[in-house]
Amino acid sequence: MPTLSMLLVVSAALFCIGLLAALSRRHAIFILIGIEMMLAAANLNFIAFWRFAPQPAPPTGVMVAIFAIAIAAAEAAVGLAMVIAVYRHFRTTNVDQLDQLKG
Amino acid sequence: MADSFDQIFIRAKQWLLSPISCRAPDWLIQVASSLLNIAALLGVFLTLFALISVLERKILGRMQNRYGPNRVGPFGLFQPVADGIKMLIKEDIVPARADKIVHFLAPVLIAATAILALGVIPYGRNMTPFIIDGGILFFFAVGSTTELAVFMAGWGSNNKFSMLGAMRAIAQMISYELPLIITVLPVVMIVGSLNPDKIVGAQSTYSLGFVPHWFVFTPWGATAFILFFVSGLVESNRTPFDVPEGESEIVAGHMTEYSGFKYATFFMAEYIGMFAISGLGVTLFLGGWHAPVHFLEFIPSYAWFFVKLSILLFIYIWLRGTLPRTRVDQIMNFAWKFMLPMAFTCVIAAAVWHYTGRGLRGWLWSLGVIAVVYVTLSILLDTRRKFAPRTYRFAE
Amino acid sequence: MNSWITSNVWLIPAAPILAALLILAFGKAARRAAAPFAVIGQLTALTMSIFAFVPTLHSHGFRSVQNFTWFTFGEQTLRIGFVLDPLAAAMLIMIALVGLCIFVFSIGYMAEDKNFSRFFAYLSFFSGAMLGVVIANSLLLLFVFWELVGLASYLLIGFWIERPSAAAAAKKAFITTRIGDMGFFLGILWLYHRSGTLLFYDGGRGCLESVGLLALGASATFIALLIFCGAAGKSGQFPLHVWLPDAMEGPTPVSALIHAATMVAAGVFLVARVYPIFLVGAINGVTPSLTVVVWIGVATGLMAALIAVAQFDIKRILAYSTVSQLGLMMVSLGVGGVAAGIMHLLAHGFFKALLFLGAGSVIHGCHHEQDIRKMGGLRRLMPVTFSTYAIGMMALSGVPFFFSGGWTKEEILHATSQWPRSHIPYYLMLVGVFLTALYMTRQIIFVFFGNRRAASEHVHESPGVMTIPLIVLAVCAILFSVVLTPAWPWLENYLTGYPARFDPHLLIQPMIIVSLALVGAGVSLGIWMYRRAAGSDPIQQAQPALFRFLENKMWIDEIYDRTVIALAAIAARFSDWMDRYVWDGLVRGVGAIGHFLARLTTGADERVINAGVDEGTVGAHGFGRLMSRRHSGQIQTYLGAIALGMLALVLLYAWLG
Amino acid sequence: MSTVAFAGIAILTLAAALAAATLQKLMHAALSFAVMFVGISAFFFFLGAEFVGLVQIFVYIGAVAVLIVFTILLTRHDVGKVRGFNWSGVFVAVAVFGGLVWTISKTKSLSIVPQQIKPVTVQRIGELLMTNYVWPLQCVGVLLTAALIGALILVMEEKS
Repeated sequence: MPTLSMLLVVSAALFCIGLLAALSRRHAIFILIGIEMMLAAANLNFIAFWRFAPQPAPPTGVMVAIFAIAIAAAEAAVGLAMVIAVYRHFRTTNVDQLDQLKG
Repeated sequence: MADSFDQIFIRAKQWLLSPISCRAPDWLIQVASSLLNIAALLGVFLTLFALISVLERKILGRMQNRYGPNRVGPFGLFQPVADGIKMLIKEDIVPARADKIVHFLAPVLIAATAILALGVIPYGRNMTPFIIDGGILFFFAVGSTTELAVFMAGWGSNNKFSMLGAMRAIAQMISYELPLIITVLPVVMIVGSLNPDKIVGAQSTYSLGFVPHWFVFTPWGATAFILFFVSGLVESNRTPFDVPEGESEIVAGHMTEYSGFKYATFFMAEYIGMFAISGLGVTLFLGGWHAPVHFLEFIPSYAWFFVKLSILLFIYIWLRGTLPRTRVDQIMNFAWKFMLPMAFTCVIAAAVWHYTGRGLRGWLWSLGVIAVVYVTLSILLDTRRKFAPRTYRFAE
Repeated sequence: MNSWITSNVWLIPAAPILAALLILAFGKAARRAAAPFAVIGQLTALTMSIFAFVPTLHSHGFRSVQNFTWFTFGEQTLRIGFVLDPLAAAMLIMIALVGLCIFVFSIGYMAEDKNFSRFFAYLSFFSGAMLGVVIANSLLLLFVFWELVGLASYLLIGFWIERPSAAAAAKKAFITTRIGDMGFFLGILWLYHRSGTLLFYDGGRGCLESVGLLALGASATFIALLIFCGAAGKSGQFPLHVWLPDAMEGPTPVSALIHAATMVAAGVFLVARVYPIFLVGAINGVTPSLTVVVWIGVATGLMAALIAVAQFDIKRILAYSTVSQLGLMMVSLGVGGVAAGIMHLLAHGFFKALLFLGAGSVIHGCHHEQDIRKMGGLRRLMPVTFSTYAIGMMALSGVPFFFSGGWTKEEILHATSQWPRSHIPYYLMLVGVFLTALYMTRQIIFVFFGNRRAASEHVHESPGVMTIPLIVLAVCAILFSVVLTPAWPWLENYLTGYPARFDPHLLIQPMIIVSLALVGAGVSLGIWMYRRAAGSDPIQQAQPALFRFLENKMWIDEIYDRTVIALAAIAARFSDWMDRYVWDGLVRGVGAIGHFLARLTTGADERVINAGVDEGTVGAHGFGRLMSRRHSGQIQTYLGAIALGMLALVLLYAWLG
Repeated sequence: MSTVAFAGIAILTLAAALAAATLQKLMHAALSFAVMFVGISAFFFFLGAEFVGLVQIFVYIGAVAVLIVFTILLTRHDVGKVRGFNWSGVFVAVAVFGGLVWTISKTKSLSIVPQQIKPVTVQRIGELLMTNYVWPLQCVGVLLTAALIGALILVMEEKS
């Protein structure tokens, strides 16, 4: 059985790949994909910490993961709806061109 | 004696595993056992697929006052072999501008998920291939992947008909997935488990020795079963809900650009999906592998399962022979305006049934709940008002 | 069901109030739905009242009390509650039933009014508030509903707000009853001060139970009189009766509701409810407070009966008759005949509603003409209205045996004759009975008999939605007499809590001869005097001065104008003067000082503080410009910055720990 | 054995994630994204949280992935264009990864081996959801409803 730190490294890697997708890709959907990945990495951490807890602990990690999935689903729905709305309005999904909030 | 017949397949599996069972490590035995299960599943259901494909044509033929296939082999029973050979040796055409990988992966994924879903259904006493605590959830989790596969097929083909068909398919699948899952909820609620074995176990007793405690014999169960069956028709794209591949409108929907063995895979996946959804229906509502009356228990349990499955499959075919195709907007309206409220009503009716003591009183109460909602919905959805009686004008 | 309603009796007033809120919530859109809502609400209340009535029959002296804590204020807890006893149950049914009839009648009567839905909302609200008064088990809660009744009556009397007279009448009703309520409120405060509780019944600790009453001591007389002030205001007793006839400005169903079922009943009901307080220290059933009640009742009854003889407005006659009957009830309560008074209240509720609705039907038929001199001969044109009206008239006049009013009046006279202190009220009441028969005969002859006059052209019978409530109420007025007969005094025993016995010997009593003779005399005199009266009054011709005195309501309004209101005007003018010249001057002086100080601080502000702030804002502006350049609007830049910040935090923690 | 399985799952997941982050074709990226979630739910199965794994597949592949491909379809005209790649993001990501790994390696107590625990049954989760977590559950319900309505309103065609 692998140790906790191995799992944490995997989830850190997953997180950073998500970060990479969110930071580097120009398409708005990629940003959403990246965010979902980061959320998944966080979920993995929750489950891992729960599994490696010293005592037969209550399944708090599992519960948090379930709620996180539900919230991530809501976030995905709203996020994708926003992508569609933005696309309708600006005729683009390239986030470089979406800088209306420029100071 | 009856018991040995009942458990004959279990014994056979144990016998097959016995050479390695004392020496090999645990995980190897598990892998071997799983492989045996998979082999058995594939063997049984691919045979059943072959059988049903020819039987469907024969039954449809009878319904349309003609003979079905009757040339290849005795009674045309070798027809599927001939079809299979034809499909295998046909040229596999991939459109030039298709997304090759996606185009290739779609049939693989759709067949794989369809077969995966079969894995959690209890086919007989101790005959559940994969025992998962959340088996029902697994079934639907795997089933929901089908939508992605259909989309891949539609997108990968790079064809307008394919795309439209895929969109139609996904739209109706998503719409009917809700009633499908919600009609399962009352059963899960009453049994208190997502485990298919426990659900079958909860239907094992009999009243007065001959009325089985199947959930289909309660008002909520009967309603949920009908809704489940209709949703299952949609999920497996069967008539009267086969708009995604309605050949008179959009050629063959998302399968337009597939030929040869890939097409056969789609075809197979559709049938396997039908088996899976019917098997789940049998498990959830029709008492699984239990006999309908107590004194018939001596007949092996898997036989009962397959008898019930066959009856459901026959109804599928029967419906195909009877009903015309529904219009797309009608399908969607029906899902959101009727199926979904009725499905929720089933959940409430099941709760009412539970809290009024699961007896005759509960039976009547839940019947009342369902009747009230049904009548209300019928009044609300009455479309007759919108149309005037047809008037004819003749040349004067 | 029965036990359920006794513990949830608050639902009864809740139903009409909910209906009112629904109607108001739907607003003008609900014009068609308003009447059904109101009727259904009232019907629900009636059904629940009947359900609540049933358990009170089972045991004599039944009383079910639900108390709960409203709020805690420091160490004081304020508790309110609901009570269901025979008194409340009987009142509930009467109010709900009469209210229902009036609601149905209103559908026809108000059909063309543009504020139809508002009217029904008010009606429902009124009915609900009155039902609340009946079931309140706390003087405070009763007072709350009491004021809601007042508010509802204000809204309804002034319903035709575009008429100045209606607005004035509403204002008058509100202010006049408020004068009484002031006394009532003082009484409540005093009572709370003495007994420490406002609950009527609280398992022996309520203010109407032995412990609470003992705590009142000598002040009970004053408390009772103060509470009676409120009752007098609502029930239109002598000094405060002036609003009641003016309240006729409201639509006729409102008059019916005010005069029969709700508002005026509240005062009599209040006295009956807190009767134990009146009885504190009673010797032989007589206390100073009750004596006051008797004399005020006598004065009211006789005065109103006299005035009624000389009125020409069909509704005004009925209004004064109501005042007179209320006086009668008060007398009954005062001399100890509580059950008789309440029975008369209930019976009066039915036949007075009947009379008012009948009058409404006549007014409706005569195209909103209210002067009886212009009517006549309606007998044949409006047969249903006429026959039901005649039943109501006979019940009110006290024709015995078959009409509810006769028996209850009999009871009251009987009780009054037994009063140990004086016999004068009894004789005066007899005069009142005679006058009642007289003026009712006068009215019915003017309206329904004789030749057709100006307003009787184009008269038509009212639609079914109006006549059916009339018939229902008429049937009630007759049937109700069954439970009132002395031979089988079921209702009386129900109210007082003893089992009823059937005793046919009591059917004929010597007293009845007297009143029978009086009623007969009144009716015959009326027929003789008015048989040829074609649009003019024979008394007016014979005794013009007396008639003018009575027609102008004994100039009580004018007296009030000259005295109370004039005094108030002088006080107002004085206050105005004080305001202008005394207080204003002071305020101006203070203002001037403030002004001076303000100038001082302005200087300091502008020269000292602003300079610093200006520099600060310039700096902030520059810094903001600098920072805003960093805002590229690119979400990915922000995300990167967040990630780097997070990294820095993680590294910091790792380095520290 | 379990280490081998772990390594296999990790490689599958990270490869799919990397593919999802870097593939040029959006549709392929979305499909890799779905594969990555299969990997993650395999992780969950591996760690004894079967239910979460199933929910993960159910929600992400059945719903979120389908939503993403739908969105791709609806913004199709913008898909084909070639986009630049923001290399500064790579540096940030690598820096974060380095920092995290350094932190993990520095923490000593993490190199533990898990104890045997009983698997969390669906029934236990259900009971917890209905007892200890009933308020979060209600809140999530409200949130999902709000998200549904919000998403609908966002994508509704504006009527001219």
